[in-house]
Amino acid sequence: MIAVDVQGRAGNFASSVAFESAGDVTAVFGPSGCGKTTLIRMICGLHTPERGQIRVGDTLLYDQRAGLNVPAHKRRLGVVFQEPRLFPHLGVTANLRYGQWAGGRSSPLSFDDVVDLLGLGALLQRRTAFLSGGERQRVAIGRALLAGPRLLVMDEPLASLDAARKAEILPYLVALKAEIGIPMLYVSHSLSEIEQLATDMVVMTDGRVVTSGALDEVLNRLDVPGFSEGPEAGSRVKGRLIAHDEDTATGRIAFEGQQVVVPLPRPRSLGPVLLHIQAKDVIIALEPPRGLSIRNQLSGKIAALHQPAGPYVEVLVQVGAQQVRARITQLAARDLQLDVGQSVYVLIKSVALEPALG
Amino acid sequence: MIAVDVQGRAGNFASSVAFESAGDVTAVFGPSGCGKTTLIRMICGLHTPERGQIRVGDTLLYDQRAGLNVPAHKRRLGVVFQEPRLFPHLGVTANLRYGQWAGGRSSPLSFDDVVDLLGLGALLQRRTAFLSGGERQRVAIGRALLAGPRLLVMDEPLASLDAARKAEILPYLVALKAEIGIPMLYVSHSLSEIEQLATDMVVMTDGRVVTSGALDEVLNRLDVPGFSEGPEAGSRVKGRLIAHDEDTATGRIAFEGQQVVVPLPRPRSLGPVLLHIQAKDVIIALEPPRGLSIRNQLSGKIAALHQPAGPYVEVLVQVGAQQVRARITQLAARDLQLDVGQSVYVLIKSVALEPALG
Amino acid sequence: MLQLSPAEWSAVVLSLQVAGVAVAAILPLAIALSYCLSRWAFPGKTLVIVITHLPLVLPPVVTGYLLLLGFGARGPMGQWLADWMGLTFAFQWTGAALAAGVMAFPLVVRPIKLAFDAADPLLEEAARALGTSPLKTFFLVSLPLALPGILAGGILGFAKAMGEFGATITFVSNIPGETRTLSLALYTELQKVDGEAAVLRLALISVGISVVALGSSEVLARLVARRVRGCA
Amino acid sequence: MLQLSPAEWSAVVLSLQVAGVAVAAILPLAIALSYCLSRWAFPGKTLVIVITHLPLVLPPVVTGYLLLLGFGARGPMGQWLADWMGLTFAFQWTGAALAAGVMAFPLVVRPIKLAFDAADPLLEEAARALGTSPLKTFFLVSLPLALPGILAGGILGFAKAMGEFGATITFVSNIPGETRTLSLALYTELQKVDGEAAVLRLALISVGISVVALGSSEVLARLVARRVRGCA
Amino acid sequence: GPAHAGFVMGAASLTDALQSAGEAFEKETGSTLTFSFAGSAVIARQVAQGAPAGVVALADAAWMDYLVTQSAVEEGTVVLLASNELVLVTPAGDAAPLALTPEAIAARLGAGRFAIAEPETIPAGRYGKQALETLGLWSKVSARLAPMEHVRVALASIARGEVPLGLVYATDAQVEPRVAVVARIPATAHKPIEIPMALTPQADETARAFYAYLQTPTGQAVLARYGFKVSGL
Ligand SMILES: Nc1ncnc2c1ncn2[C@@H]1O[C@H](COP(=O)(O)OP(=O)(O)OP(=O)(O)O)[C@@H](O)[C@H]1O
Ligand SMILES: Nc1ncnc2c1ncn2[C@@H]1O[C@H](COP(=O)(O)OP(=O)(O)OP(=O)(O)O)[C@@H](O)[C@H]1O
Ligand SMILES: [Mg+2]
Ligand SMILES: [Mg+2]
Repeated sequence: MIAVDVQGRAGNFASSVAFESAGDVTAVFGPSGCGKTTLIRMICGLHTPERGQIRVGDTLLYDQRAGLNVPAHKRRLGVVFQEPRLFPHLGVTANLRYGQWAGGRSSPLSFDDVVDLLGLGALLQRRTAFLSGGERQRVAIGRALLAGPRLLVMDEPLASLDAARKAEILPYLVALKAEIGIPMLYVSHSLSEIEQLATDMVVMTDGRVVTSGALDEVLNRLDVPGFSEGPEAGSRVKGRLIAHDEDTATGRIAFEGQQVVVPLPRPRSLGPVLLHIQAKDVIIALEPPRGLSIRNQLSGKIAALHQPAGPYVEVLVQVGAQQVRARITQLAARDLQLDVGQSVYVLIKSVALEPALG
Repeated sequence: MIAVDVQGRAGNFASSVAFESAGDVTAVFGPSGCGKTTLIRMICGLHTPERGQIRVGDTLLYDQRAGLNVPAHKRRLGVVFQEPRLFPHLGVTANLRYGQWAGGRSSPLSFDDVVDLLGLGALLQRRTAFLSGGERQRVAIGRALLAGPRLLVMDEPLASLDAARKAEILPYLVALKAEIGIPMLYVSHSLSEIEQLATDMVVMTDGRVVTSGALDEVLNRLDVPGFSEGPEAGSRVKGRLIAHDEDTATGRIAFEGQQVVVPLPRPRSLGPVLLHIQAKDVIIALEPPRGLSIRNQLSGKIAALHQPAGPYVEVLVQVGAQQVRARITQLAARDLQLDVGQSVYVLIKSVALEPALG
Repeated sequence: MLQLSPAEWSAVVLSLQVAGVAVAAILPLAIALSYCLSRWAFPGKTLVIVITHLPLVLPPVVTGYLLLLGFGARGPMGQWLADWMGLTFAFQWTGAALAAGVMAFPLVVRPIKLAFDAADPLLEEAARALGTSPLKTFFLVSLPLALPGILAGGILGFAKAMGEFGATITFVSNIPGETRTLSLALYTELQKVDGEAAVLRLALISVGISVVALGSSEVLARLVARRVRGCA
Repeated sequence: MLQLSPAEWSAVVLSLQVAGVAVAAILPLAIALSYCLSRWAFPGKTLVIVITHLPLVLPPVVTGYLLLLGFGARGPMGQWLADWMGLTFAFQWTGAALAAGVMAFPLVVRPIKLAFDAADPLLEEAARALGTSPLKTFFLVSLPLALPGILAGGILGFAKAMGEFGATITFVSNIPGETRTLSLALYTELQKVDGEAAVLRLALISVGISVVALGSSEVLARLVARRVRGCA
Repeated sequence: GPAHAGFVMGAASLTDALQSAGEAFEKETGSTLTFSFAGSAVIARQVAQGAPAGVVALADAAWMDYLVTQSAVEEGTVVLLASNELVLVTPAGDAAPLALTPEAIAARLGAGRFAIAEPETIPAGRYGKQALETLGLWSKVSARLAPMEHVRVALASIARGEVPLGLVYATDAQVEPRVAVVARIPATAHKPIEIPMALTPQADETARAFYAYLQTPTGQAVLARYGFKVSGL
């Protein structure tokens, strides 16, 4: 549980942020300069707010009224800063283990696991100075993981990684939340990262929270200015993996009484899964199509239509108890004569579902 | 024209890079630690290779045989480093104009234009220390632009920007190459950035060039290990914008004698355009579908099929003189019984085409 | 000609001892003070800086005289220290070390303060966020990062302590084997009819010691720089 | 009691002049040398460092004596400078400035070198890539980044120059109005049986000057630090 | 401070003479002495502050008076150890005797300076100033003074021709072969240049013995050898 309600300023920049989240991974999303890092610094105890309260789990970390301000080193958080901030006088190994030998922390994760996961094996004997940008950030992530934090705070940790590394690290972060139960506060301006990782989401602009709540709800809000129209907008739905075909490397997911097929390159235990569906990958059909490479079609009813300025119409389709968001052009909406309450088919390419498998 | 053929080492890391590119924008793509930055440093004259030649345009910048090594400051390049490297003792304005007042360069771009484009207006009077990560990088880009370079060298310049800023800056970089004719060398590990911007592409791994050439060709190679299977793989095709409907904010593009509709939020002059089509956004149909929200269908013939390990089949469809790449699941390929030479329809959501408009 | 008489030998040994003890004694103090000066603003900061620098501004003889008045056998500090800690300075090598330490102090503080100024506070922040208390952070992060400056200050202080003359002779006089350091021995020989050869010899020894000290400090500095900045 | 006699006034003015000129003269030299020492490795580097530090290691009297031998009217350097540049040092305030400069030099070099060490070479790279030649890069980037160190070195040097005594009195003697700086005046009074009041007065003036100098340098340093590091 | 047996504190100008006498004394008695040399003012202040000296010998009677008023020395033990003379010296190559007239002085000085110990504070300078005033020469040199702190430096300046003329103790002139004595200042022109010696209350046996030894003809002979004027020889 994270509960933040603070006002503060950094130089001329005033921020007033309030949100509450009981989720495993709370994402903070917002444009450059909106105050994400400033918020992180307040939560970590590196910047003192002017007013308010910060609570993580059962522990009150800051309460201006009560005069409480737990010092940074006692907050037991693991922080990955926007810049790697590795200690230049220590080697890679000493940096990784810093929280243990210096901070007196102990970690439920083993050193070797973290090293393997982040592909740090070849770097262990190196000095930090000649690491490449991505290598540094991986070491910084490992360092925070090994500090055994009660909350892992990450300020755009993957921004400097390439797609392959990102794709490699992200699932582990996902697994982390499920298996080890370290809650995370995850700052990012990549919606796709957030959709794969987060359970809850806080959207910020200009030092304020525009909207916050459970990720699914926030994603399906069609009218949050500066957020709902983003190119990465989409929805996330819950399903169950019920079959896995190793031959074709695909899985079959039960979703609201219907089924979708998704690529599944690596075996995975059957059970609940999350699917992330980008609005621009969703096709609306009035009748079931034939002779298409699209594998997945779900029947539903249009729950909402929203047309902001511009070429698009945002369509929210109710599929059982959940909602799937589609973004189509005005032209298409007009041709199909879509209306709220209408029955439609939602088509999704299997391929588009792959990275979203949580 | 950039022609590089160098061998060099940085610490224990050996690199041997050779490529040639006459394109306006040459992208360098490769995983973290593959030696992209090392290459950039050699081109900029900040790291001396052991052997080889570097040529930009008509100018030989380095030739080990001839004993030629033009010093960094005389190479007249504009560099955006991976870290912003702003001068902390100068304000934002002085940083932006640095190439002019300090480097004695003059720029065909006006200061105000660059400021507007990069959204720097509110920052001009600021010191650099309190800029946010994204703000810094934007200033660094502006600084390189205003240095009036013969080649703009950018080392992952957008990695730390949010999607909105990226989407805002990228088209300008695209315009830049068309209108001002400054060639660019663009390092990135984002394929989508590269596809929107580049004309040529160099793919690196482990200090070597794996493949290089015209962007379209490189993109359509189905079997470059570690590259062709990436989640962002796709193709880029050339078309002509022939109509613009302001009402629906869409444009009509003629493509190999057929037409596609794309979103067009901002007016744009009619004429040649580039379309970037991600393989995962392409649907293969055996017959023209009906009652779908998909606006665009192109008829073509299957030119190639490639099935790497994993759930996917990569399909290259010949549409007129150009090729469009599709990624579908094995299951779909089997159901549709696809084969080389077969006639198929290629369906692409208009929405998926938007950011690709070059 | 570099054959040293026993008296000269003892001057060399004494100088090394005095300078070594002086630097060892002031270094922790200088580090603590520099850190405070670098990181915090507090009332009276300028006053502290002025007092630190006084030995530099005043003629050494005056500093020596003030030491004699304060730390001599009759001086208030001297009596207090003798009574409570058994420490006596007057006319002893400990006094020579005190004088050398006081004179070297400002030279040691400046570079160390500068090094703390240059050490990135963001790294200290990172250390605190990873669980190290401010004190531990100081020892594990700030101090190692400031090592080049500490080395520079130390060597500057050592050199100054080796060459210190005015304050030493005024405070603890010029007693062979006790307070007659290399500098004072040089001065003494300068008074003699046939002292020229000895002057030259002692000067060469001074130079030799400084060559060794500075040379090894350079080597050390390069090692430390490689550690701290991660490059040559 | 702070009523100064005209002679004391002239000592104060002379001291400021000597220390100011000395620092102004050695600062460019020290900056150039520090930069070379910080950025390049060259044979004989340690030798250069040793020579720079000699005035610190040797008793000031010896340094003054060597100056006299080299820069006196009959000294080789002295004659050369007199013939070619019309510069004479012997028994003149210029000589006092030379002595103060030589003695202050090592104190000025160290902090500046440290500042250059700490200035990020990546920024110099960026400057070169943007078209500034190495020389221009030095003036536009390296130098401003090293400003805190230059200031620290300058103030340390100024303080030392104010306090310089042994080398000055040896090299240019103790001529009222010409070479009798505050330090020498203080020393002179200390030699008198009844000089205590004057010693106190002059010492207070020294302290006063250093308060002003160090105080304003602190203010300046804070400004510079804000410029260079962009914070605090 | 620690007690040094036979601890002697002396003016720097006595370095040679006292050390030679000390060696002779040590050979004769088998006891050891410890010497500390510095400027008279420094020595006097240190003794006043409790320096563990047994014997104090200064080049300045005023500072000995100061010690007496401070009760830092045993009053009855202040004796005249020796006295000194003043001479005018020039570089050795220019050794023609000099008449003590303003014209001659001015001629020899030319545009150069006149080396003399600091005339306000250092005894040699004080006595020199007094003598030159008596002789009517002060006005000729006062504007051209090069007051010196260290005799060695003054001598070196003269020897190398940095200054053409200087006034030093007769004892100092012996030190430097490259200078020549061109005139002796009559002893009547200034107050006697006294080198007083005294015992401190804490003087031990050895110190007292050395104090006595220095006043014997043997001791006085050593001082004479270094150019001091001694009585009784
Ligand atoms: N100490 C400070 N003094 C002045 N302004 C500050 C300070 N700290 C932050 N700011 C300003 O506050 C705003 C928010 O900064 P912050 O670093 O929190 O943004 P961010 O959301 O993390 O941006 P990014 O995604 O680019 O990292 C920025 O405009 C920044 O310039
Ligand atoms: N001076 C050096 N000494 C030792 N190793 C070095 C040096 N410079 C670079 N390397 C190593 O060379 C490899 C390539 O580094 P480079 O910075 O060129 O990678 P990159 O492709 O730019 O990676 P990224 O995408 O993470 O920025 C890395 O493994 C790096 O650690
Ligand atoms: Mg930030
Ligand atoms: Mg790189």
